Amino acid sequence: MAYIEQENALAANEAIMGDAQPRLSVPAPAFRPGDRPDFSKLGLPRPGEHPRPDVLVDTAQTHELAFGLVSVLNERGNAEGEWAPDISPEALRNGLKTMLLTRAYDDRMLKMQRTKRLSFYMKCLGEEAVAIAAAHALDDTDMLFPSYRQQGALIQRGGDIVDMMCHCISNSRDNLKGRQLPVHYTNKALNWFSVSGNLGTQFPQAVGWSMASALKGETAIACSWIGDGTTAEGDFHAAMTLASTYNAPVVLNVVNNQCAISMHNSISGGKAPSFAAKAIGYGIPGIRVDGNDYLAVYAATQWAAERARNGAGPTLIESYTYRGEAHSTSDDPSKYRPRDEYDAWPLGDPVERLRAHIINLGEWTAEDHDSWVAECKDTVSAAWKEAVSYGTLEEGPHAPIPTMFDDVFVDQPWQLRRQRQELGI
Amino acid sequence: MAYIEQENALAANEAIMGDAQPRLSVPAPAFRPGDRPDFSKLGLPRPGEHPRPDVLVDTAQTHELAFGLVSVLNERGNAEGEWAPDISPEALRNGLKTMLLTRAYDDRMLKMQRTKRLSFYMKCLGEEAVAIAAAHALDDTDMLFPSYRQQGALIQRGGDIVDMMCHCISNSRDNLKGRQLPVHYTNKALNWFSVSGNLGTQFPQAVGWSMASALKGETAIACSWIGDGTTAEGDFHAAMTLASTYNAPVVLNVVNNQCAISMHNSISGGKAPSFAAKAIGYGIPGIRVDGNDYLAVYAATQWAAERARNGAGPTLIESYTYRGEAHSTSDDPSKYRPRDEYDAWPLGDPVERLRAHIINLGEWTAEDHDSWVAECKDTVSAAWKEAVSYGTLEEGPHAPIPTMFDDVFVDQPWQLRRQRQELGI
Amino acid sequence: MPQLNMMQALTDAIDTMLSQDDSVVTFGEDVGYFGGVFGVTRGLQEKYGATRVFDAPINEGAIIAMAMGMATNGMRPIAEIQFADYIFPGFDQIISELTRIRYRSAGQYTAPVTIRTPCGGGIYGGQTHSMSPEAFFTHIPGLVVAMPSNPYDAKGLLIACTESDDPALFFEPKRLYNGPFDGDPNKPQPSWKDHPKGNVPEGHYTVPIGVADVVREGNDVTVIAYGTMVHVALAAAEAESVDADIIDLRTLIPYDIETITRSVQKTGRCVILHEAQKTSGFGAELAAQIQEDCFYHLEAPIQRVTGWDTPYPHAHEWSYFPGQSRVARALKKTVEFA
Amino acid sequence: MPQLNMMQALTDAIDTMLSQDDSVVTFGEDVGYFGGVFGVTRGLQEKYGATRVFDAPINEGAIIAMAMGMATNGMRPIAEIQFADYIFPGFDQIISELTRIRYRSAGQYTAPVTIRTPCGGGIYGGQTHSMSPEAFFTHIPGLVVAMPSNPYDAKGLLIACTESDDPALFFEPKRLYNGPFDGDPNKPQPSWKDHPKGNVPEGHYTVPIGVADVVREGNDVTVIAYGTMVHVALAAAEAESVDADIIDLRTLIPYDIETITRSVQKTGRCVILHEAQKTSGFGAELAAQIQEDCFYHLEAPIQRVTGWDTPYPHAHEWSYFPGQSRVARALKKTVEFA
Ligand SMILES: Cc1ncc(C[n+]2csc(CCOP(=O)(O)OP(=O)(O)O)c2C)c(N)n1
Ligand SMILES: Cc1ncc(C[n+]2csc(CCOP(=O)(O)OP(=O)(O)O)c2C)c(N)n1
Ligand SMILES: [Mg+2]
Ligand SMILES: [Mg+2]
Repeated sequence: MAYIEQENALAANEAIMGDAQPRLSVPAPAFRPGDRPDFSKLGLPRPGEHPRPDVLVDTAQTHELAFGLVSVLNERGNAEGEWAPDISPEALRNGLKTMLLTRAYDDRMLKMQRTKRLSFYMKCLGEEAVAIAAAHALDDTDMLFPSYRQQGALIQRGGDIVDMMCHCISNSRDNLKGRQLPVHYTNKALNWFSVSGNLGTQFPQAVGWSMASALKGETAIACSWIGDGTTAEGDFHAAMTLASTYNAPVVLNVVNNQCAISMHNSISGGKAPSFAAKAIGYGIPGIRVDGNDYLAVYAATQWAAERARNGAGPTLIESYTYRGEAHSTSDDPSKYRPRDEYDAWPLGDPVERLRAHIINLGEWTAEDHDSWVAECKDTVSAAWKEAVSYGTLEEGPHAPIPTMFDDVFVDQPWQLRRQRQELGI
Repeated sequence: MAYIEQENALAANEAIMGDAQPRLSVPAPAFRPGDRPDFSKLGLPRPGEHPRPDVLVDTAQTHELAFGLVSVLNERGNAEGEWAPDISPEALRNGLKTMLLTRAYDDRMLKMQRTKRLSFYMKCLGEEAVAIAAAHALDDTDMLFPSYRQQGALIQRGGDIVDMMCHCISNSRDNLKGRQLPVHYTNKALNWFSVSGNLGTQFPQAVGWSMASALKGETAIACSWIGDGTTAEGDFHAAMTLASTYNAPVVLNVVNNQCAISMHNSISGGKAPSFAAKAIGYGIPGIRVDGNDYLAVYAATQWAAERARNGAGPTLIESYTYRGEAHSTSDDPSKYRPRDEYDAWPLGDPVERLRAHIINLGEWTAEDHDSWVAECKDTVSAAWKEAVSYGTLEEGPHAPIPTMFDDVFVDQPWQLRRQRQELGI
Repeated sequence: MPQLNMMQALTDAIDTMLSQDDSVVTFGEDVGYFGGVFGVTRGLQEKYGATRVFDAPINEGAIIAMAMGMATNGMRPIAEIQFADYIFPGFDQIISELTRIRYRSAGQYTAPVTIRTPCGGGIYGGQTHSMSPEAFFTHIPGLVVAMPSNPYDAKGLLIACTESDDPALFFEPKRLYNGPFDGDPNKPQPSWKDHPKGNVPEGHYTVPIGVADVVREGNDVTVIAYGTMVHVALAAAEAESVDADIIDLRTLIPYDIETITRSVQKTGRCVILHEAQKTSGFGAELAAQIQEDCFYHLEAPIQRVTGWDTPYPHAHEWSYFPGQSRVARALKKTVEFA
Repeated sequence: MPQLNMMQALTDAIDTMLSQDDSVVTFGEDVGYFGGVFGVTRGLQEKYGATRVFDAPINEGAIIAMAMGMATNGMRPIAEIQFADYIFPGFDQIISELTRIRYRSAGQYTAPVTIRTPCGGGIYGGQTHSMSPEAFFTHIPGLVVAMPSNPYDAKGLLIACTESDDPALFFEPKRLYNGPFDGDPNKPQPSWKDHPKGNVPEGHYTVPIGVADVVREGNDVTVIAYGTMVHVALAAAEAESVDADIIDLRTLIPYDIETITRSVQKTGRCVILHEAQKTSGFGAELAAQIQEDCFYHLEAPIQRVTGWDTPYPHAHEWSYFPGQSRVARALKKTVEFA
């Protein structure tokens, strides 16, 4: 996959080209535990480099965007180029605050999982901007079809931290009645779809949802996210094909955080120049964006949403980022990648980069930042105290056991009624 | 899909771009029954226009080939440009003869189906070169994973016409013991895989087969064909992903005959600039070739095969052609396309085009042609007489009924033994 | 009342739904301009336009996912899968998504999708145009599974499925499209013209989900069948003059346990028929439940007469199909068992 | 003999096959460098190289199709599906291709592919990490379906499946990976350390496909179980001191009908256990066949103790799991039935 990873992937095997005979290549990442990660050869385009085409541009004119990298914030935290969006200081602060709150929430939940209060948890460290800036650029009536790593978008939508915790510990207040694994949030009131444990299935569903919106003459669009690894699933192709055929008003995101659990993105991405480039073969604009750049993600999403709302159909956005934490609490990344690889990652920390920008604008100070970080810590501690007061996974109370038999069908058929009786409830 | 079809597809709906709101587009073909088909606006590249890159060229340098059309034979039947392959007159004549024999076979089998001697049949009229020139460019040890419309490749490989007929009428000589629908040939001795009724499934299997070949250090590669409509299946994406990731020595063909039963290729292809362009997003070379040009199909396949054999991995070839006949004997195309659309098709007849070329070379005459056509007619008549002498679907004899229970497992488990007894055999 | 064949009855049902409810749309491979390879949606695109009746890409998973996405946004899609043999690329969207969204979202999202698909053999379709895969779907919580045996039920059940807020899989025994085929391929193809169940009322009516139909009253043995096998059962009972109580299940999930137990407790004997392969077929579920609920009443082992545990062969189609003679033999054996 | 847990026994089996047969390769999601999310292939890539033990794209259909393509070209792939819940994107390649190629090619092509996949609940995995979907696969002609209940059988059966020329689906009850879990989540996790079946011989040996194992001899009731439920059955029979004849099926297709009928004809009573949902579960097939083969001997209705007909819930996992008390109740009820 792209840039040095690919060369290294190939280098990691015997040379391929010009061999006397067919030779299998099994891609490998540039760096494994013990290696010194060095991304200096990555050679990414400079911030501001890409022109921003008109939102109704002919798809054929957009190919450049799929091979490059749309980036706005430079080293010094200033916004450069045509993609620099026009966002009020107030809104920028909210974006930063939401990222920090999400991070504080993640930290707390991870700690609680370590002390066995949760059965499972998944952080989004380093990927906060990918979800939050996108949700920020959309309307609240647009439907989000997230994977399990966009909790930031739920918080951006106004998701209540206590409710989210109650779901994660399956207590009496869990709006999913204890049926779902932690982080598989559903929140229809906030136009947030139901997170599925099955990878990629929500991608074509988002297309269908957006088609219904268009059929009904409504202006709401759909937005979905999958990971780099998930692009290999048939549902990615299903979604892209449907979106292309029907000109569906949908924003399809690939969060390229470089890996899928232990697998480097070159396993699912193969020799593809980028994930965004997959859009070309569907006649859909593909944009690769700096996923750690809040302004770039916002700008690309806004471009795609405006295009969709104006009848010009779907866009595929690849957010180029890095998974800062373990895949989940069941994972130990030190087994397959260098411990310090995240520090070496050249696109930095989305929080630090936006922070620097707002400070440059004179709209934020180190003190503001520290006090907000402290406030977030208090918020999540208080929220946790309240959440556990409604019960925990281990001790309960949970949703009443008989609810286990509800919602399978609209009306309980005799089989479920009998089974419920067999359970003596 | 590409060229005027797409504009028409959009034109067929209310305008899309710049609408005040999202608007669903359901593509439609340029022409329906009653319309006068006119492909003059198709604006295809001229024969000889495309340069032929070195077979080991970096994939990134091949994008042009995916948007264009590699064509060799011009209006006058002369070969033009770098792609013009070096084929002996003898081999050219064999190619032409094989196309004519295939056509005679198809004609005979269709007639026999009309008189109810077959349960079902599928012709490949107009698509003979797509299969035959490709098989011609490959080695006999290369494994073919065809769809149901590449019977020409089986004949090119030396498939016995009588055996093929015996399969199609499920008689006592059917090598598939009457288990398969007609035209679902299997012939391991000729390195021809088993035609599946399920669309697209063979595409990723071909990749796996070719990987095994590479793992074993063998030089045989795999070659597979699917139709334009089938590219929408998840298995297309599976095959392309596997081929890209593992650098598999495989030639993947999309036979774009403009339609899928009644559906125009813009339903499965959407707004894609071409089917070949889908390769770009996988880092695989994509070549769109004039599928009615024997020399062009041969040249593209040879290029891809040589690339694969030299360790440079997979190629996707789109053969741009036209389905000259009904989808199958269960279909009536006059219900959904103009009766005379095939005559209006600008890329002509692969047989006539190759015929003109060999005649220009002074290696073939009108008389040769007519006598070979007559010979083919006799061959298939004689073959049919022999085939029915081994039984027919209606009257039998078929494979003995008990064989129905064989080959489900290596050894018949008790369930099948009991069922066989229940049938009293 | 008009006399319709099963295809016309289905067209009528979809037409009725399209005209009465704007949220209904229908799509699938060749479903639009062409009207489907069996003609079930013929004329509907012309009548309702290309955005309510349209072609879909050849990707069964995409078709079901699109339907589900639309359904969670207020639509009631009727999706066609061209042949039941080709539903499996969409199996994951059905089992992991369509049938779970209500449960996993605790009722916040529902997906009232109806999937129509022709099933069954007897048309020399070979192993990929003949499958009866219903059993797989009866093991999926949250999915209504229906299979009518005649035009009247076909229209009423399809309307009921479309109006239901549960996702439904609607199997159409393609051998019955043109007439009440009774398993004898040598007789001239029967027609719905002069069949009472070919009498299909105009406009809206429903056949309730979960309610079986006793198509023949009898006392000596209960026969449970659905789809094509209902007509085979009737013919076999007639031919052998067995006094059979014949139940047309109509809905497989949820199946009508009251009607079944009432009958078996009356007859004390039971034969179950289906065209699908035997092992782990739906007949297994029925037999297992009946022996549990009617243990005291059973005077003979419950027999299953089914297709064999092999793919559906082409040339030997009529040796595979569980025809009248095999059914008759099982009826006699069961009635005479002592 | 080394004492191994089930994961180690499986690694040992794959290692044995990789070392003795160059045509064996293994791949799947995270299977390569990392060694699998449950560590079953840990160390094997280092030992055999990246072209025999490797990662695969996240596309279960692609994994199975790749395996099948390789198998038709002389290899014996062992493919891992990370969780049984995620096998469905590959369902079409299994039912339409992998299990049919021998039949439809009349034996010209065969696909000796073994698919390994962890199944079952009890790890708070919620509805997408807990499924037991075996029943779906027992309805597919041409597929061997196996599920071991201990390390010894796991190694021997996996080797047998890999060496078999039939495609095989090999389920690994993940709750047993670390010990013979008996259904009681409140007891400390038991270990294979001091369990006789944790004694796993080095090198090559096989446990025959299609042969069940009677893990407890008894006279009052036959219990048929597989995977985790074998240990639940043993514990329940112990606790209630029911004199049960307990059969560990080990292979579901083809299942060992002789051992089953011998036992049921001895005891006259039968209880069937599985973790999967009840309706159309594999217990249905077993009950249907047993009531047919043992009608005269049955003194009580065959009971099925199973998971409920709902997705596997997260918080109520132990109300869903068919634990000792439910099994014990069914045993008593069946033994006391008159
Ligand atoms: C259909 C399916 N297959 C496999 C899995 C197991 N699984 C869960 S997450 C994951 C990796 C996904 O990687 P990616 O798409 O890159 O998303 P990321 O975790 O990096 O955000 C896998 C293989 C699954 N949940 N669903
Ligand atoms: C999985 C699957 N879905 C649907 C079908 C039914 N079907 C058979 S051929 C066909 C059209 C295929 O069109 P295309 O791929 O363009 O190939 P062509 O017939 O044009 O050569 C369809 C939908 C099938 N055989 N398999
Ligand atoms: Mg990732
Ligand atoms: Mg086509």
